[in-house]
Amino acid sequence: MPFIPHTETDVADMLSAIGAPSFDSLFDEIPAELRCGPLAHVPQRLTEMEVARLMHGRAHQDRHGLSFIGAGAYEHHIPAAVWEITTRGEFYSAYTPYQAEASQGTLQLLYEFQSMMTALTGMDVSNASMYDGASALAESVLMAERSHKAGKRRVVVPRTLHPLYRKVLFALIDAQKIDIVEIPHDASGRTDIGAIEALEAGSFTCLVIPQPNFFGAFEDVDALTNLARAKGAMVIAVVNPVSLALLKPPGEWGATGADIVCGDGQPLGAPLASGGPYFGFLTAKQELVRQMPGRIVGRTVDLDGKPGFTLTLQAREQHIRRSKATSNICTNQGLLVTAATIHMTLLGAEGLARVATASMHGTAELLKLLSDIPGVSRVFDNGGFHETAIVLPRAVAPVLEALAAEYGILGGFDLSADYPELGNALLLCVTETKTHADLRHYAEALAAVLAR
Amino acid sequence: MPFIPHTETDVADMLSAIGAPSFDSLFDEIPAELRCGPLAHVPQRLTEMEVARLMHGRAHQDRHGLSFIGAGAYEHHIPAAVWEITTRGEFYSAYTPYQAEASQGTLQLLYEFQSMMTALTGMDVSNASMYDGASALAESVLMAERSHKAGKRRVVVPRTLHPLYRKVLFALIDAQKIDIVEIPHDASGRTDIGAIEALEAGSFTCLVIPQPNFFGAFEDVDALTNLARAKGAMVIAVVNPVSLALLKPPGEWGATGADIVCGDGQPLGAPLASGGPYFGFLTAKQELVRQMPGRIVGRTVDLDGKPGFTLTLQAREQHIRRSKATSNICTNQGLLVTAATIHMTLLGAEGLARVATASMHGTAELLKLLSDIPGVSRVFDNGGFHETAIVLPRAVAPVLEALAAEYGILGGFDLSADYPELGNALLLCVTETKTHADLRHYAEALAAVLAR
Amino acid sequence: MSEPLIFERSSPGRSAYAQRPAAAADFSAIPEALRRKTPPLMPEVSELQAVRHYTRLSKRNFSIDTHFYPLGSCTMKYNPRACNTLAMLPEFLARHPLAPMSHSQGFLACMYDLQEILKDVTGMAGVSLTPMAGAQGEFAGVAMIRAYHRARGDSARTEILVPDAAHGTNPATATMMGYTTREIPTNSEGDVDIEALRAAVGPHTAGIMLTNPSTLGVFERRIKQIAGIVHDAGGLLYYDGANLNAILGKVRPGDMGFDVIHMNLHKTFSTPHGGGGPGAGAVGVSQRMLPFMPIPIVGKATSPPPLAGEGQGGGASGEAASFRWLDERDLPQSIGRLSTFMGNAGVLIRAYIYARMLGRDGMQRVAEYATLNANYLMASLRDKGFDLAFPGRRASHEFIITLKRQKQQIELSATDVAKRLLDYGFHAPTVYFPLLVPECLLIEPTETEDKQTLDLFVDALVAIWAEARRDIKYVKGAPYTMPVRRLDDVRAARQLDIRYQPKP
Amino acid sequence: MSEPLIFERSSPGRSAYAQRPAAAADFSAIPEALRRKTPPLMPEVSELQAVRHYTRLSKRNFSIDTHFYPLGSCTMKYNPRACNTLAMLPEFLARHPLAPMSHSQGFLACMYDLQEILKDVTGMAGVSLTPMAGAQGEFAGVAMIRAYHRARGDSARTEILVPDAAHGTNPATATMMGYTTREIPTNSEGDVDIEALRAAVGPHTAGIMLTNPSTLGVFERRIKQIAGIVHDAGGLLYYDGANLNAILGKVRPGDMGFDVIHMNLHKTFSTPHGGGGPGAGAVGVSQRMLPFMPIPIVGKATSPPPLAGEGQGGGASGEAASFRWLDERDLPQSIGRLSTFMGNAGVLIRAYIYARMLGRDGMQRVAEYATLNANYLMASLRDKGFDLAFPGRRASHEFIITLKRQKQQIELSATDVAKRLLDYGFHAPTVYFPLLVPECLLIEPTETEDKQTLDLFVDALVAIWAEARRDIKYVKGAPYTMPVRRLDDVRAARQLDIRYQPKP
Ligand SMILES: Cc1ncc(COP(=O)(O)O)c(C=O)c1O
Ligand SMILES: Cc1ncc(COP(=O)(O)O)c(C=O)c1O
Repeated sequence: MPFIPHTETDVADMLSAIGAPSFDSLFDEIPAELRCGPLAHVPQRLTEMEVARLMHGRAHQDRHGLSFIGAGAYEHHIPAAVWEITTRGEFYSAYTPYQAEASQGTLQLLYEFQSMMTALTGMDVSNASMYDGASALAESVLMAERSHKAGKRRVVVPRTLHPLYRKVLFALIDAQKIDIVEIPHDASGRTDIGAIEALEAGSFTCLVIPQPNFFGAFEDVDALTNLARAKGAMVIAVVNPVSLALLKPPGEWGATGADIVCGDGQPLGAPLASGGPYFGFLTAKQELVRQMPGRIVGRTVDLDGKPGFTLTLQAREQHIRRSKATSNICTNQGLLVTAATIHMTLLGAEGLARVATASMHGTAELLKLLSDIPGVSRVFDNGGFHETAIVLPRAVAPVLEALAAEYGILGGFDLSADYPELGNALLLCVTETKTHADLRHYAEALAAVLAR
Repeated sequence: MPFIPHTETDVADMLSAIGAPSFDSLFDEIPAELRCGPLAHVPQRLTEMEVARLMHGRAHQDRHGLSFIGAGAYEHHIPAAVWEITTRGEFYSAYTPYQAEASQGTLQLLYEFQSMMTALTGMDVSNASMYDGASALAESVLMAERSHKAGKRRVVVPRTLHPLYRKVLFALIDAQKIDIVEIPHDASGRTDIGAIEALEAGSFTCLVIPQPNFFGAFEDVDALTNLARAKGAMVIAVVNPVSLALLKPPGEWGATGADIVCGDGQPLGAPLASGGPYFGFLTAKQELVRQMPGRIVGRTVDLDGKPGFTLTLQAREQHIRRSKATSNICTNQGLLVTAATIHMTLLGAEGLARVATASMHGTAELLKLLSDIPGVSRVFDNGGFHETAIVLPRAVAPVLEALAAEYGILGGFDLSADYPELGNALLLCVTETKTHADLRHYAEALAAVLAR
Repeated sequence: MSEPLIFERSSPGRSAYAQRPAAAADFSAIPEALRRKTPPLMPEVSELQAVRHYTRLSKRNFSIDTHFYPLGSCTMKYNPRACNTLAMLPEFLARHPLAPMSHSQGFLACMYDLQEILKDVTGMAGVSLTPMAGAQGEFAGVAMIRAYHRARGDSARTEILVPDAAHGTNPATATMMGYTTREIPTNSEGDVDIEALRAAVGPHTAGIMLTNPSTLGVFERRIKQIAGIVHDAGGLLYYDGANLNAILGKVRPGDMGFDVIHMNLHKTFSTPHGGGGPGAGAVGVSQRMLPFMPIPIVGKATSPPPLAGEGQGGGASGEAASFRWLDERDLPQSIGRLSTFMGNAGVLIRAYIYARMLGRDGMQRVAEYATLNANYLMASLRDKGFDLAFPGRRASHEFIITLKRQKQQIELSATDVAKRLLDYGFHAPTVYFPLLVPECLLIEPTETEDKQTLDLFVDALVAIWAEARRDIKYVKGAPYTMPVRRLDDVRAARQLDIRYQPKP
Repeated sequence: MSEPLIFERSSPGRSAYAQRPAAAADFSAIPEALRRKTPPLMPEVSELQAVRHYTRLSKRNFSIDTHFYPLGSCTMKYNPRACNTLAMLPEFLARHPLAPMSHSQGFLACMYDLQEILKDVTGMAGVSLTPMAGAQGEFAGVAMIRAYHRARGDSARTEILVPDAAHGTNPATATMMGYTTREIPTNSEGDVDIEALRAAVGPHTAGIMLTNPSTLGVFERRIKQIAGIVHDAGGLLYYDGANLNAILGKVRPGDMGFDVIHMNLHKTFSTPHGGGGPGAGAVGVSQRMLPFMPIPIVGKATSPPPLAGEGQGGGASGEAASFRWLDERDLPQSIGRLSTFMGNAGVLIRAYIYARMLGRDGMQRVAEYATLNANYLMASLRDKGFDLAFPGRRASHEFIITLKRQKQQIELSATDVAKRLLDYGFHAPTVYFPLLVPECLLIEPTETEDKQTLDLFVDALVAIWAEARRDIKYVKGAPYTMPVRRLDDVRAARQLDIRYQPKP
């Protein structure tokens, strides 16, 4: 009886206290015809030892590769302390801090998190997390629509935004009667500003600006922000939090700054781990605080006047406001925020700036090495953050297969399905985890594969 | 400056408070000619990310094998909870509980450990750990010599005791003018009782009895204990703690029970980990408590009469008794005891008995499978615990090499150097971690290797 | 002792040096106009300071690993440590979500197995693991309901029914899917008011969202009748699986007639709540809803996997892969993608490990012992004079006591009891939910707590009631032994202080 | 709240079922006469009960990760978490100590590197990593001294000299090696009394055991002179490396003239103290002592490794191994083997990782900042009116204050201050050691603590002194905020209760 503490005596005593003759009688309110038989497709139990062996085997099957894939999930060094502390029972197995007095650890940490995220993004307020970057974007769009009462419900989204973010956005706002206008990219891999200028003022509620964008390129965020303002639209920034250590924060974009900032917190301490759990972050200007989805922690005082922390502005949330809530989100990604807060504390602003720098330099170096290979060229001519696109002399997929099978290299993300206009394009990513030798190894392998 | 929290301002302020012009001046009492230059052979520092990559690579170099090696270190399932809790900072980074009031966690745990070890061994008192099994044996012998004032200082040690334990014993008591008499094994792989009977009464201080012995065989502990008593000698039991779930505890051996019990605690929650850290345990009869080496925890009360725990009988120890202490041991293996206490709690007596049973059955099964291979036979005809010896038709070493290189099997411990009289003998071990398929895999591999 | 903010431990120029790359930051690579001018206000501390601060903060929390946590509707049961240890194996942590299939077979095998297990447990025809929490599972479910009606060209259905006892996420989700919500009252026995339901359904009914057993802690006995009424009206039935723990292996939502369900794997499948999340809200569907499932889903690679493309990568090695991702090419009618990659993979691995350790019989035992504990605790409290909200009913895995009487007589509120319980070393039950029961405590002990703990909990409640009769002011001053006394929530909302700002 | 013994949470027949093999225990395989008749009294609890109990117990501890721990002579500095995480990689944990060389090259490479680093750091010609703690390192060292004299046929040397300030392990070790101990007094400046030393040495002198800087917190300035005196008498110099943290990269024992040394890697190399252990007491030796080193040692495999034999296995694959174990075949004069396998391997891996993260310059910084912190704290306390034991001296990484005056004036003892400090959130310094300084506090802040923490510690000591002047009884009643008040040690020793026995 794994995880059941009852002895036979306990069971007998308890049934008799209840006045129930048997376990079965406890289910006597369930109509007999509904009761199910044994679960034929659930295997018999394994002991922890057996399941450990199974999982070690499965883990081993996921072969390791030297990875240059980015595309929304980034391999960074995570200090050992981050997860050793995050998985302490008191963080790991705690519930949502509704009973504030018994949850000051989590609450203070969340307050510190909110402080760091507002600082990083240059905004006034932060919530305590969304599910992930893509869903945070969808919630940001809904938030913008809520706070922008007048006019047509329309959001302008550049094609330089991650294609999977666009798909998630479509799925999550689908029922809300919001138009989505996609803006093409220009030859430099940036949003085609002209296409936005062509839109009528007042004809859209908000503009989404990814920085860096999906190609790793830097958007002209000041111009875009000012343009959106001029058209009467709000600005939603989608940012990589590590890049913000070097980049102007969205709060300072253009004349006014962005209104809402969101993104995926994965680069702040979440392992790649097949895509999750990560967390979405969402910060905004002060005046939007009551439109924010998700939990918010505030500092207050106790009966003795001593400072303490508690969930606040709960009247926005589903458990109070129900069908009029700012979102249906309830369980969020708390544990990942715990990790991120410790991660940011250990790295600090300078540490994050160094990570960003090393990643950028590595990407530039790899780009140079690869574009020296005959037939390989860069797709765009400008520099960017820690991703960049190259074009190969032949179809990408078989090249990636050969790199993986023969060299143990996961060469990047094949752009050809999402951006057929770019040809045999491949998106690659270098973070601070890669050495010069790794980059040379990739270049040599690619040269060899292409040479035959 | 890894792990240094000082800012430049701090340093300036602190030096000025001290009244020292520079770091260098802090070392002005060290004669200048003694000061060393840069440490030329210490490499430049690595960041945690770099060292992590290095260590992952090194770990990977230690290739994994399906192991049937025992010989003093046993592969058992360790519940995940054991090390997740043991490595919590409060256990991991705490000091020896000299300040009892700030160390009740460690102290209560040690009291629980002592309780479990006395129960398992059937003795009255336990200390809070020795370094490992072999050194615990040496300390047991010294303890017996101390408490057995009269007569010749001589210890009788069977050759069925682990050869490495014998070596450690020699090294550790070498300066004590204690004779060591080795007793051969008989054809059944047990201590030759006749050889002990032949010793004169009063001619030795103590007899060491390993149970199970190095070959996995069961010694006739009752007869040996009674014989030692009859000869006026004390009895030191060297036991495998897991086996005690099934075996008569040393406290019940013969008419009187053993006097001192020791062994290696590794099978209780310590990973193989290249041989350490493990821990030695040591329990004894009540009257020997003041002769025990090592720390002991006692229950007492505080100023309010509330129960609490503290180190006790410290007057035996080196920090009080100095050159007259019962041992020089200071730092022990506390963290491993933490793990063992949690491990024993999770397994319980029934769990340990099941582990012991599964290991014994597996060993018997493997022995049967292997001795069906032409040319392979068992060395001894009796059953035993979870180790047993087989004899191969040719030299052991090259067979082991072939098994490891071609089948990833670590086939056991080559007995030929320590026990040349047994021929091409190989000691193998099966624990509960091995499946029937594993055993068949070994049998098939060995058959194939021997067939060519 | 209070713990300062990490910012208050910060000193300019300090760092956890081992953690940052050796080369200094270089802003010059960033175009001047895009460069950050002032560093963000983040702590500058040593590694020890960080470790000590967050370790100390953790000690200011209650948690399953340290306290009994009888939070109704939340299923705070033991989170096996093996699930964490094994989910954190280096290879699992290292796998990129877009890694090729050749490098993903171990992970995919786990996900495939989990889908199969959940199908069997719920009696549904298909399962998608991608939703990232219960509420997103609800979103997916209602989106599928909408997609189903749309696919049939039925655009008249604009309303979702929910019982008044429903969790807030139910109506909130309906709104996100563009539906209006209509509440169905509960009768005095805790069941759905069937007449009210009959009156409410019609051609405008898209579906109903039900929890069974409900958040009132009772099993809806006429579920088949309800299903008939809704189905006859052309609506669909949505099952909120938050309470699945109560019926695991006993009765299956699919057999009750539900069309779509979500499961809170962080409840029933015991993945940790993590101080607020992450969760996982896998959805299950009946046969007719299969085409609408959210992607990606793990399928068997009967055909060779598609070549590396968008979405979850493609096979990169020549070797035959057994599993592959199904995406929009396989399910063109899918409601789409709910997360960038495939949801909370690490949570799903934990749930999978837990499911394998429970096994077939263990699933049933979960329901049995959870129900035993709830009914025992309910009987014990009733015997001590506490009022049950539904005294005539069996408890499911949870039950409600109401302090309406105590509130009237001696001003003792549910909050007072909740706060004072903390001093007794127990986390409070869920209070003031469901909304329809005044001064309620929704109590869910779960199957992993032992009888002794339940008995001590009863003793504590009895003691608090006695204290309150003696000195209600004392109880209203609770807690006394936590890091802080009772906090001023009103001030928190009025004088909003939600980030650190250094004193000027 | 107190935490019951785990035995008090036990119920017959309960178990953490996931942890035990499915097949029942079978006693029948054991010969009747050898069978256990009654099961040992061990707890029977669920997995949650065990996890909760030990998690709660852990919270009743001070530790580096939660508190400042200025324990003189113990070097309680930050234990980097990476050392733990990386030492616990599955492959390292799985390696059997007798695995063949083909399966051991990663581990051996680490050990080889560590030997080389420690040689350089100490200025010694050879290092053996096998001793399992400082005291075993001392044992190995004195055994080598004995072996050296023996090898020269010099059997007259029966005495080991130790300063009166020496740690208890020094004389205890000398005894274990069959030597008698003679104490050398300390002069008023904290240095060895050279005249007394001169008087003590002779042909009976096997050697002297010294700590430098000494446990009095000062550097022995005339160490070369001392070395000369002892060497001239034919004795050897043993260095107790417990205080190596103070001089890392600044001055090397080898250069001071020592013949044998031990290092406490759990101090200077920051492996965790684990509530009492494990440690690692690597030994270093000068050229002439090389043949006597304890085995095993890692060597380069210039020749192919010996075939699988006794001891640490042998090469099992055809592939060229770079490293191999050196054993008695390589060092026939070795003092032998001190542990079953090779000592506390996992501790050594942690020390290695730490050493690599420090690097060449980091080593020096350790000494510099440890010394800075100690001298700053010493100056601060002196300025607040505390009495230094050696006011004229530089502190090394630690220093002593004496409460002799406070004891005489207001009965304030070192114990009182130690206990009251706990209420202020600080672990006590080492008290009553070294024995020669009355009412002493030996204070070692280590390099990993920040200035703010040191300042708060000074404030606490000042506050306690003030409290004591106001109300000495109050201070003598401390601590007040720990899980227990001051414990009755006398009763503990008199009414010995050292294991749980159920009430009959
Ligand atoms: C009945 C019920 N439904 C839905 C939810 C929402 O699930 P989640 O918090 O995982 O989004 C909960 C969570 O508490 C619940 O109790
Ligand atoms: C000066 C000194 N020497 C020796 C030792 C003994 O070392 P260990 O405890 O590692 O055996 C210590 C330990 O505290 C010490 O401080």
